Amino acid sequence: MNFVHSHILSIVLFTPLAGLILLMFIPGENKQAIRVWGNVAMFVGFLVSLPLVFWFTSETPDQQFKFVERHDWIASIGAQYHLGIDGISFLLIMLTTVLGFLSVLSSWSAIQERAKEYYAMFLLLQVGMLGVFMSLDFFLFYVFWEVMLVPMYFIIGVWGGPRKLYAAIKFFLYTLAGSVLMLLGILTLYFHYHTATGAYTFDVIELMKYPFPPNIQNWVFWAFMVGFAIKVPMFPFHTWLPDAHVEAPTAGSVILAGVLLKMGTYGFVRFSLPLLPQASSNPRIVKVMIVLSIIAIIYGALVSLMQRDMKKLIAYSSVSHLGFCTLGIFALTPLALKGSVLQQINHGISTGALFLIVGLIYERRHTREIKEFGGLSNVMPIYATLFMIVMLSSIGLPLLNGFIGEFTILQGAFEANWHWAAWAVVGIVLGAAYMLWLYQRTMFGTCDNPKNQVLKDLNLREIMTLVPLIVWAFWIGLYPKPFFNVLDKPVMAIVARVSPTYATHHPIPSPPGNAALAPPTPAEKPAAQPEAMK
Amino acid sequence: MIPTSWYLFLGTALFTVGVIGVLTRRNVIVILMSIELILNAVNINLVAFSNYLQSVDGQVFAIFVITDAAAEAAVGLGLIIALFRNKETVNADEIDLLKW
Amino acid sequence: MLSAHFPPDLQAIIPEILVAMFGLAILVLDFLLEKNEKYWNAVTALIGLSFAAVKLLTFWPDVIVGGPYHGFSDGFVLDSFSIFLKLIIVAATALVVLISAKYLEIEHAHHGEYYALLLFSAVGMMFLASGTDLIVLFIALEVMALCEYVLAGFLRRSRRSNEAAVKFFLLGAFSSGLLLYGMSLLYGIGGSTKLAVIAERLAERPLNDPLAWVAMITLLAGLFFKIAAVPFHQWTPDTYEGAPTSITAFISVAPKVASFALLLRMLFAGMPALQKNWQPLTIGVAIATMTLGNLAALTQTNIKRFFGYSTISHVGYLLLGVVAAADGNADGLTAVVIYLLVYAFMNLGAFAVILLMRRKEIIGDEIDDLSGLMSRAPVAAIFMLIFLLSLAGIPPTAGFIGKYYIFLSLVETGHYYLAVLGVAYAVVALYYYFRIVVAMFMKPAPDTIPLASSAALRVALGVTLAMTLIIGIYPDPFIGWAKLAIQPFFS
Amino acid sequence: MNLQYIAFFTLAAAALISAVMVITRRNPVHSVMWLIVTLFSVGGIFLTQRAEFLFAVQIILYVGGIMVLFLFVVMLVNIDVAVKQAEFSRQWPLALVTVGVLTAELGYGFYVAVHKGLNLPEVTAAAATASPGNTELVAQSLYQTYALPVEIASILLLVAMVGAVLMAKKQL
Amino acid sequence: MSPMLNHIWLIPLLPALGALIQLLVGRKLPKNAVSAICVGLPGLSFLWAIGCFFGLLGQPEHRFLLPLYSWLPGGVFHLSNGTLANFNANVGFQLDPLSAVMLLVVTGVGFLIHIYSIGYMGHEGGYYRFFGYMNLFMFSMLILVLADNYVMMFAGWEGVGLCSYFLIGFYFHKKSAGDAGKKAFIVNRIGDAGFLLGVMLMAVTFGTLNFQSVTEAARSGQYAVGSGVITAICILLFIGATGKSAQIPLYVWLPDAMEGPTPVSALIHAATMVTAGVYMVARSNALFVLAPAALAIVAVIGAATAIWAASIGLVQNDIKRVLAYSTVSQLGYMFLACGVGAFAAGIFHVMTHAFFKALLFLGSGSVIHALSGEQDMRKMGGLSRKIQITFYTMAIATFAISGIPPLAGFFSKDEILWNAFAGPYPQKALWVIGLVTAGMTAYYMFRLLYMTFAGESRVPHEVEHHIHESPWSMLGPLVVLAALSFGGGWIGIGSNSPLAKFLDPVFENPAARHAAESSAALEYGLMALSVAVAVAGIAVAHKYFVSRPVTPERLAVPPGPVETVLLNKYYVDEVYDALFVNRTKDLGNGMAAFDQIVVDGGVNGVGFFTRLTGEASRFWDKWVIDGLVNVTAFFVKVLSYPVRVIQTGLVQNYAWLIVVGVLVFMGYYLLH
Repeated sequence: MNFVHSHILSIVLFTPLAGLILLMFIPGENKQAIRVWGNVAMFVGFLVSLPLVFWFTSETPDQQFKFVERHDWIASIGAQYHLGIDGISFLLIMLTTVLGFLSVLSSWSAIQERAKEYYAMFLLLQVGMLGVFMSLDFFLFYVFWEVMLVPMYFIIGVWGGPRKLYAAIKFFLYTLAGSVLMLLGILTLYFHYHTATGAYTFDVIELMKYPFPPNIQNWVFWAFMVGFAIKVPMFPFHTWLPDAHVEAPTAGSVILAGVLLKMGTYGFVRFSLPLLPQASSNPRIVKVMIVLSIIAIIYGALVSLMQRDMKKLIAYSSVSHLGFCTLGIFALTPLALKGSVLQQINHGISTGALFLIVGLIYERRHTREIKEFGGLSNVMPIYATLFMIVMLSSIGLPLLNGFIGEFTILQGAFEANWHWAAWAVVGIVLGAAYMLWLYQRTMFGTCDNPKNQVLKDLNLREIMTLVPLIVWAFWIGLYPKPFFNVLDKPVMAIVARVSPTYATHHPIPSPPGNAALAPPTPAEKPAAQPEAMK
Repeated sequence: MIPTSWYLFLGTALFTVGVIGVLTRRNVIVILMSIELILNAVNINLVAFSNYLQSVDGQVFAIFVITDAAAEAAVGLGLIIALFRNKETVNADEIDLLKW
Repeated sequence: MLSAHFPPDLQAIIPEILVAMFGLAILVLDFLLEKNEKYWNAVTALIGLSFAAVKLLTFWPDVIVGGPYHGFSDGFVLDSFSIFLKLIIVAATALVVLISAKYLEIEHAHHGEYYALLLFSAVGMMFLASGTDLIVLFIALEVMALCEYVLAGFLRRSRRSNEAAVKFFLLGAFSSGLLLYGMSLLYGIGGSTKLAVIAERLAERPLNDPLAWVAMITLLAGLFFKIAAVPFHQWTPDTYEGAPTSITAFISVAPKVASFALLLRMLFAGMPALQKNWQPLTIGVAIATMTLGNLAALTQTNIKRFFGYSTISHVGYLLLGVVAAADGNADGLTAVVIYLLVYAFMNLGAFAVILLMRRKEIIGDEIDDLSGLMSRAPVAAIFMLIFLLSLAGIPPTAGFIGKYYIFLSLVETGHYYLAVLGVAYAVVALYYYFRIVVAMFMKPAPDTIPLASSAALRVALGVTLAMTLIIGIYPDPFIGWAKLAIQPFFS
Repeated sequence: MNLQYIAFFTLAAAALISAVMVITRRNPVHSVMWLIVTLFSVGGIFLTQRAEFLFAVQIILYVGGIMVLFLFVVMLVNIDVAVKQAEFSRQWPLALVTVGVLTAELGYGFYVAVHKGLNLPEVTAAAATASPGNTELVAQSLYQTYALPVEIASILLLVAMVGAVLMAKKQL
Repeated sequence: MSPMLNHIWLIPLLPALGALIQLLVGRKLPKNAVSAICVGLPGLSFLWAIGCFFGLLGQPEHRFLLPLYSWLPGGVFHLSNGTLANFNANVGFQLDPLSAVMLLVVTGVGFLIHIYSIGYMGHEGGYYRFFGYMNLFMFSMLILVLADNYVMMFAGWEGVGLCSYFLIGFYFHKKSAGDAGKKAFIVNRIGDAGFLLGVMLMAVTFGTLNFQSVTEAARSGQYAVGSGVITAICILLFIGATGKSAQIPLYVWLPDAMEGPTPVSALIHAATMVTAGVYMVARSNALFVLAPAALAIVAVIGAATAIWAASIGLVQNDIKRVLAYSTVSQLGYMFLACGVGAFAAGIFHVMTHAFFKALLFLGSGSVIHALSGEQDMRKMGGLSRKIQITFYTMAIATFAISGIPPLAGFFSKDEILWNAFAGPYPQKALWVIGLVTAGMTAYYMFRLLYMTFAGESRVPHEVEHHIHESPWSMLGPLVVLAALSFGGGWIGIGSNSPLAKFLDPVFENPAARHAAESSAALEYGLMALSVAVAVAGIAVAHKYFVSRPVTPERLAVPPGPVETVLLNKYYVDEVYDALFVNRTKDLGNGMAAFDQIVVDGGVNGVGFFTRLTGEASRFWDKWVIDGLVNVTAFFVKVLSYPVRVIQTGLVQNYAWLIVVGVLVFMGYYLLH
């Protein structure tokens, strides 16, 4: 147990890899076994990540990063095998393990040919994504960052739609272009740290301790910005996203939207802000980032209003939603930042679920043209109901997850500058417009298309792929407090670097009506019974 | 005593002639000869310097250059014969299977 | 062994002697072998190379501890640098021997001379790696070059092979003419053929001394030709396409390593004083080389030619390392050495896969011939994928470590624009390497004829893959050795 | 001592003119002949610089060996065809211009060099005083200082031999 | 304190439970079970509400707070004045007189309408769905009413909007229904955007969003009357209100909302949801009194909406549309009341209006039910004898809305008019408008009554023979509501009525006091005047819809109470025609047309514009951004051709290039 406890991150990280290796030994023609194994491996991957939930709050509450593991890796260049998570990465990791399993589960019947490679790719992808969120060493981070490109390329390129090759290579080239520039940024930091201190290290925590000169910070910021912005994707860099989403198989889209996009925002939060505080709080830069975010919000919404292809619509809606996340990041206020991280989780849940939903119908009809559908709620009531809930969570209806994130972001943005919030609110209105319109065009009306009249409603497996997400959506929507508790420390730590006015904050006694509520204590976190596990 | 620079000029001139030959003649054998001219230019330089420096290194170098010239000639001519067997030609601009 | 009553100078060249001896042995042995026993030549060659390798390894500690050994009246030096590169050369040659046997049988050209020449050129390269005297370097270079010419034309009946050889030969001879011309002037300037002396004399001369310039330029022209840098590269694609595939593999790796050894010796041991003069030229050439190599590779259909251009682009990256090193940055040189190491393995691995495609009826040197490889030979396809990823510099493969050091050195020396250019071309590179991936994984197989696999080839594949991954995932020791290897230049 | 000058100029002129003839003769055989003239005059230049041994090598090895080889090959590949065909490649004007410029540049370079004085290294006193017959000196340095190149050269020649046989032999 | 209060959260939760059951397993349940659950649970929560009401009376200063848990513990943030505060929003309940009144109205009327629906929706498809949504609506509405902070209120606020979306689009096979639903939701969202911004501004101003603490902060006197930020907050909040409560300019969705089933119109678009805006403004009264400018805007918008909608209502022929416009106009009244600071009066009117307007809708529903779906009044008439109970109940409601004493409508409306007259604004324009509107209201309501029930039947024969009175499940609620519309207003008579007293702790506003001080005589005079106007309206209606078929001689006797008419009897009708009716008709037509063309056109125009920009940006994406990338890729590819062209395959070209290389190097040196 003790070993497990101290190496939990490595275990979570490499379980999918182990699954992959074992998968190699299953003969390719035995599809059933492969399928089962693929799901089992992913599910185990999820199970081993569960202890994190129980141990997280109890684990070394005083330090910023928990479950830290560090060993020398490439001593000669100062690269280490250095894992560790804080609240932000913790949530993203849970999201990854859950979505990873669900997406694989969703492709049970969808993927018939080359199943072995398919599941192998997903397991590999899982390793890459988890690694990105866990590593505290730039070199390690970069390695995982790139590792995860390859399987995604294949998932799109092999099992994708008609223009899969174009989409796949476009995805790869865009991301690679960004990441190599990011590498230059990393090297610059690395080198300047060395000249300043004489030591070579990629250790993020170490690098944070050294105040880099402002001009360096600005240059590196732009290098990082390109890398992360392409991943997010922010406004001018977003065009790979629709293609990738439209062509990718369902599970691919789910992972792509649910997790991969978060890497960009995560990069901003984890690296740009803490490492380059002056640059990221430099008004000119902030202005640029905010403007890009707002453009993304409104622009993405407008474009998705016009789409004829369900997946493309959702893809563009991601652009809009991620716009909120970046807005939240660069508002540089604790509220906005918490909201942003929470919104990343929400987007993972809602949009992931939306892609699952589209995938379900695509599997039945092999088209995603909106005009092909209509009145489905007559033939597929369960489907319609689930779709409705997911859609509502995506348009940010209160008591569902979307609202919590958006509202917190907006409040934080408002706090920084009310114009930003005012502009962003437009996105909320439009968001309602395009989602409702989509729902109405597909679910309402008379079901006159004979092809649709024979559609079967969801079976248990399909329902099971959606239910966890919906439950999660309600959890965040109704009782987000645990998430805020988890996020509070790391976010304050980051904000303290970029806008010091919050650094010395004495939480003033909350106003009357709230008196009943003591400031959050870890004990209140529902699932947190350390001794329950031991 | 003749200044070394004169030899350098002579060498350069010979070198140039050789280069022109390489660039302009179609016949591969003649190109090979032009290369020999270049090698001779090199030898002139070497000997001139060795004479100036009163050291035999240059001459030794020149000997090796000649050795190399011999070796190259042997291999080169062998290749040319094989070429002629294959294509019935020794023209440099007719061997263009491999391009782009 | 016999080292007891053996003059130290000769001891220092025992590896070369061994390789040469086994080369001669093969020439003799060849007469005794029947047509179907020719593989014994290969075995002999391997034995010889492994002996040499062992001997080199025994040298390593002595050199690290006792410092370099200068022999043959300073014409020859045995230092960590030369040993490191010699090991790469020997390894590369051995791998080429492994991948050749089956291929030569298919080509009906399984002659002993092939292996003999391989070994002789290896000898030339090894001397090239440790020569410190113009004459030694020149002669060694010629040994290497002549063997390459002959090997390139080894398929005498094939017009393409022959044409490749002729072109290679004519241009090679011409370029060595230039090289010699530069050397002659350098001798005049330096008053000696020893690089050390020349370096001192050059340091005394003014920077813009025309004689030194002409010498340097003609010399560089010759050297750049050998490493296939733009605009002296044009023999590369043609020769690569025409030459026997195994030889293409060989000349795309081993001579590159040796030529870089020569280049580095010349620049850093011979003309450090002229650094101000040759660095800008190198920058220009590096940019041109990367640009041309990457762009031209985009639209190739013949995979050997394709790899010709890809080699050129890699040379561009190596030159970037040289540029950084010119600013006295040790990482720059480390980058070059590491890059040469990983490049040798990943490129040979890729060629090993390509050799699988050469079967009785099928030339198999078009990119389309690789189509559907995943469906017919998954292992080979995945190997190729890893080699290509490594060539494109995607972690955690060896290629990334090489690129990483190149970029690091550029950043450290403040050549940001070069770094940006380099990464930009890394993206382009990925684009064309993935054309092969697309063919292998997403296209149907054109034929069902089994691949030309063999035990030796599989061994070669295994070794190259292992090295590609090991260096990629745990490069620490290799980096350490590389750092030791460049000690002679940065002590 | 203008004898030296006369010798130099005659030999230089002969070398250059014959060289030009080499690359301008339509008939390869003539080229070979002219090349022999060039080699002789270059040999002469060696002689004027007290490089007797090298002169001998030039005559015996070059003229006696390599040129004969050339002659054989020229005879082997049928000349009459070559004679009828166009003599120069299509790029010759371009080539001439390029080389012209290059020569100009080189010439200018050397001119500047000479103008400022070549400032070649000082003659080592040892070499200046001790001057036994040239051949002994060459022999000594060949087999003492340059033993290694000689060794490698042997491999070189072996390779050349093997290669030539490999390429030229009808079947192996 | 009373146990019921401590579990006040049950009130919203019970309907939520019902909704959950329906949406999960409703399809499988038999109809009776469905109705039992979905009517029973709201009934329970109604009872619970009553219990809580009495519990509340026992509370000190009639206030009860029950914060359950911290919902949005956002943590530290900056106030606009630079100090740091702790952002937090609870899931918590607040019961005070204001919310108590709303609570009773919502649960009570809601419960009745649920009962009604059993009969009305009896033979509709998607029975369970309907009730599921209705319960969901109840839940959201109750959250809205019982929330103790703005964020939670916003949750309910959005929730009711959503439910109205679903219920309007209940007949989703009708495209018009779907569109109407969408229109409603999006127009609402526009308002919500304003609300949200207001809430945020409030948060950074006061550091809390809790009603209690906001009110205290506002009343603490640290904010001057008319302070800019407060005004901004109020205006933003009011934008939200205009959306939800269908005020100019955002009222356009409500008439279309009549696509929904009639009970929905009754519950959502008459009684409860649409009054949320009024409730919210009243809830924020402490802020509004600090922002006279905002109050003025509220008053003006309210008055304008009242007369605007009323004038449109004059000429509508669809029975439900008449009611819809009248609802809009009545809402205008309520805002007028708030605008003049008489929040109590506004809430009073909310209550009475809930009674009689619900009754009217249900009645019209019963009529439609009887006529098997006919909504056009021109095809009705003479029904009074055939469906008597419906007729009588509706008549009561009509009198109530027309402000005839002693019915409920009279007191509330009169309260409003009186406050408009005596309110803070010297000029009486608002009052005049209110008065005229009252007249119009009386006119069109009676027009409705007459056209539907009076005269001889214009009903087509195939429908004629199976006209039937509705079942008791529908009539029962009618009767109860009739009673309420009759006597419901008595608790609010005068400015210190029990209701006013009860509400006092919530509103301590100067306006009401000011109104109260002024002379009673004047008040009664005005009262009489308003009654007179109402009667006049009725008279006109009567003249045109009852007496018109009668012979001209009978017209010599002037019907209306107006003496002047009596004097010059002969050309009175012409005068009426000329001066009022036709003109008013024209006006109404004009308004209707304007509404159709300009306002709707505006909305559609916006829609069109967004679509346009959408298309534009799509193309921008496809051609410009993607284009750039592809063009770069293209050039890279193209560049690779020259590179290949120099690879001629001619060895001498290669040699030449080598020479060129050397030449370039030398050139570099020479230029160097």
